[in-house]
Amino acid sequence: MNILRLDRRVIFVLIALATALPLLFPVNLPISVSPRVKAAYDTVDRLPAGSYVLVSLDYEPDIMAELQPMSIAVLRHCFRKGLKPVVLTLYPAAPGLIERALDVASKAEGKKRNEDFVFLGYKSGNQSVILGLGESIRTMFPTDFWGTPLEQIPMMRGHNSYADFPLVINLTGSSIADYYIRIAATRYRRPLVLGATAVMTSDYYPYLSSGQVQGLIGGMKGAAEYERQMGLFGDARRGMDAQSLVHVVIVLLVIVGNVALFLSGGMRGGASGGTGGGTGGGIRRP
Amino acid sequence: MNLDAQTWIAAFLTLCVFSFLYRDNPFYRFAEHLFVGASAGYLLAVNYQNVLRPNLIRPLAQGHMIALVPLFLGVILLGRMWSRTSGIARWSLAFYVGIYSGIAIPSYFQGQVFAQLADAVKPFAPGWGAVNSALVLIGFLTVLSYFYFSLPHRGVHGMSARVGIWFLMVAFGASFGYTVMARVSLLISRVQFLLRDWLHLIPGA
Amino acid sequence: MNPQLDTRLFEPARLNLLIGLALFVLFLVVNIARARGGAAMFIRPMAGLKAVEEAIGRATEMGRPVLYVPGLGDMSEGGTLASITILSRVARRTAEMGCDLEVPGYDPVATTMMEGAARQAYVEAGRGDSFRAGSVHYVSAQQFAYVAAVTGYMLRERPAANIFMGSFYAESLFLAETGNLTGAIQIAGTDQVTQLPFFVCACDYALLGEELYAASAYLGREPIQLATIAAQDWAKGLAAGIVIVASILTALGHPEVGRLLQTR
Amino acid sequence: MRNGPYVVTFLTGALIVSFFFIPHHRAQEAQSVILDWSNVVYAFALILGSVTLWAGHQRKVATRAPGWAYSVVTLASLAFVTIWGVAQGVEEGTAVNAFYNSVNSPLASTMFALLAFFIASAAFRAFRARNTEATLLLVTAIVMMIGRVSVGEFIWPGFPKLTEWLLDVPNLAAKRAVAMGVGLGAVSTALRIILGIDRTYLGRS
Repeated sequence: MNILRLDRRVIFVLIALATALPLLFPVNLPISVSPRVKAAYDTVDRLPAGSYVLVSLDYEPDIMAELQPMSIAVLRHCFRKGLKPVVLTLYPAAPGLIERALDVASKAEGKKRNEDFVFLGYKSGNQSVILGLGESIRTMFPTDFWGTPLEQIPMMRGHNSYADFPLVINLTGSSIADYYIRIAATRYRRPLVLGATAVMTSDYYPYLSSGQVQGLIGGMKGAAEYERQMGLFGDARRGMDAQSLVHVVIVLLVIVGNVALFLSGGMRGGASGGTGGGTGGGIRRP
Repeated sequence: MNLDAQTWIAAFLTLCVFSFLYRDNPFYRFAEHLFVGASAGYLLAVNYQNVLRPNLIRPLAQGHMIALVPLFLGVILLGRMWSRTSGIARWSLAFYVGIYSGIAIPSYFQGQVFAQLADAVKPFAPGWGAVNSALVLIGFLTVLSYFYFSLPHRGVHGMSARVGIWFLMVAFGASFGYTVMARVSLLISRVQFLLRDWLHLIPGA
Repeated sequence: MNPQLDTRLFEPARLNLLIGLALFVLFLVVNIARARGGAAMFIRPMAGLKAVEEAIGRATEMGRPVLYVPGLGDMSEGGTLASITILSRVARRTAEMGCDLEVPGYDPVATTMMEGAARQAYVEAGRGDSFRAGSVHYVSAQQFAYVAAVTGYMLRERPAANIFMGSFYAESLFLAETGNLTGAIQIAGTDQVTQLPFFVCACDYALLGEELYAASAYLGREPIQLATIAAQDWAKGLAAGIVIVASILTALGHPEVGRLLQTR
Repeated sequence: MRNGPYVVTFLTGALIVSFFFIPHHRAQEAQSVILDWSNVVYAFALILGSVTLWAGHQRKVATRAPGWAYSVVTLASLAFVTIWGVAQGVEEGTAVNAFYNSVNSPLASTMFALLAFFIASAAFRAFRARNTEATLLLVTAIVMMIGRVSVGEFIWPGFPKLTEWLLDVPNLAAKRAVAMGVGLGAVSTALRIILGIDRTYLGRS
């Protein structure tokens, strides 16, 4: 028996099972909603029906796992409240994903393109586009994603810049969020709801306390909380069972490893691995 | 392309990559080589469409002779292909490194040095929060002392650096544990793709 | 976009930054003068750096290559600039030992520079003709395509030592775990704080944050380079002083000091 | 002439640093022109790099080196994507875009998803309580992992609060100090280059 040198493929199999089984057989573990997600939900929920919302969805397929369920949940919430989202993206590989999210959300809530929502598509230029939206949406996006001139879309009449939108929502996995905070929230003083990948989220806590951001949805967990708040059972909540199980499996593996180490007498420093950091400056593997 | 065919191709490539977990094999090797070629080509095409066309070809076609400057800098860089002309490329590299060092200096100074300083001198939180503020301050100073290179880690400085290491270790542990969820999210999404979009074993969103 | 064109020649909101920068340059100049004057520059040893030498030695003994991964930063990232200098030292060592060096590049401009730096290091070691054309080469500027190629190399060529120096992102753990599987000695250094936990866990040695920069100056052991580390230390001392004084003043009811550090 | 490139680096570097402090519109316009030029240089470097990539794989095919068949895959995908992307563009609806969506995207997302496995194997191997530092790393990582998922709340309702504390106090303190040190190190490295103290980047140390 040598658990300490367990073939890593055993670990891989455990992780694969812990991910796939809960997706096939969901148990729907309860989750609690954090105040940050609650604040995001309430900000959307408080808007009167018919309000326009500018929604910038800026992520590419490699991180869609965290943000696509979030987009669907937030869009469904907008539709359910009778809000009118105007959706755009600043990433070239994103339109396909957004088209799918809009399709799922609008069908689920029975809404129609160009009457209940508009999809402007992709525009290159990151920061300069975000700045440009403060002046004129039509200059930045002369047509919508499918090539219809904005002039011919009745829903867009009289809506051309931040001033016409009582809420801006940005869901992203990159520093696009910083630009929206700096430009839409700070310069144009628009209420802003932010969604981010889990890794990014804690970097944006300070903007919540400073009031520049009204609500913050972090990663798959945040999306699951949003779904829970809406009473939905979407991809994020489905994923959370798998999350719980994988986390537990890793923790158990670590505990087993340490028990084995203790039993083999390695705790007193007899095993390989050296003294750890702090002596010479660099760090040996702890 | 047919959406079904796209799903099958994507599923095949997904499995090719997953096979890496077992060990290196021809499927992974195929996916790897395909990926390298496709991404290098994609970057070339994107740079042609978004950089060379608007910033070089169009201005030259319209007679803006100033665009000869970047053309010259670019062409001499290609001198690196042959050893006899390789030296001339140094001029455009010198230009390039000057620009980006010039960008780095104020942006690191503002974004990392001053921004952190400004955050570090914010007033202590009231009540029990002050304990946390004090801990942050102690952590900041001890970790900074770990990075003080001109003194050996002995005596008071050594103790402070050691406490700094403890703070670093706690931060690393927290950061590691925190990242697990993000990575598992990505795996869940790939498994969902296989089980739902490809095999239709679980219901749609 | 702005109807009123800005005609100011100085941004007053950045005066504090300008003063700070001037002060830092002053620290640099003073320390370089000290070094030129022959003052001894003590820089504490870094275990990770000694390990680089050992790793190259082991690779030579085993007759296997050294893999140097310069990170996925572009030229505006300090980590990439530091990595070029470190590569030049590593290449000098592999040239002297007669060990094969493999450097897959991510940023094409940085790769071009690294090729020149490595070639020069071989020439300076008197081994210009043993520099293998194509040992420093561009792979892909797409993160995971790059990772696929580098991990493929690790599995097939089995380098004896993997040296990761520069700015790394999510790929850090991918590279380090694959390298661990192949049994290579692994030494990493990055300025990306979010990736440090993974390098610390999966590599034999890790240079943390600023140590990467110190390493780029330290490896040359030239007094003038070391003087720049001393200047950084002075700046850190000053920063610590400012934080302590400002915290005391704020506690006494004078929070103004903090505002002097706000920038735009 | 030998020192010419270093003068270029110094001048462009100093110019870009000064633009940071000069809000005058002409300075800002000049900066964006120079940045456009640097993008052109980048594009040419990409061409240079891709040519060497091509040549390397071509050599493998020509000499029938081991694994040469895989190099054919790289060459074919590189040629296909480059030619179509340059001729037709890379926007939604083009062949290259469809290719990107069915090849590059699933490959990139699956590669990224493999990190979920590696984070588990790294945790198992590295998180061993051998000494104080390693124990701190291990304990915080475990607390963090349990506290992030719903199971944690069942075990002890205080877990989510504890994880937030770990992120907001020790993690913040350490990150802040590391960021400041990195900022200073980066500034000093860039200054060494602009001032000509470090000359390795142009191939002369």
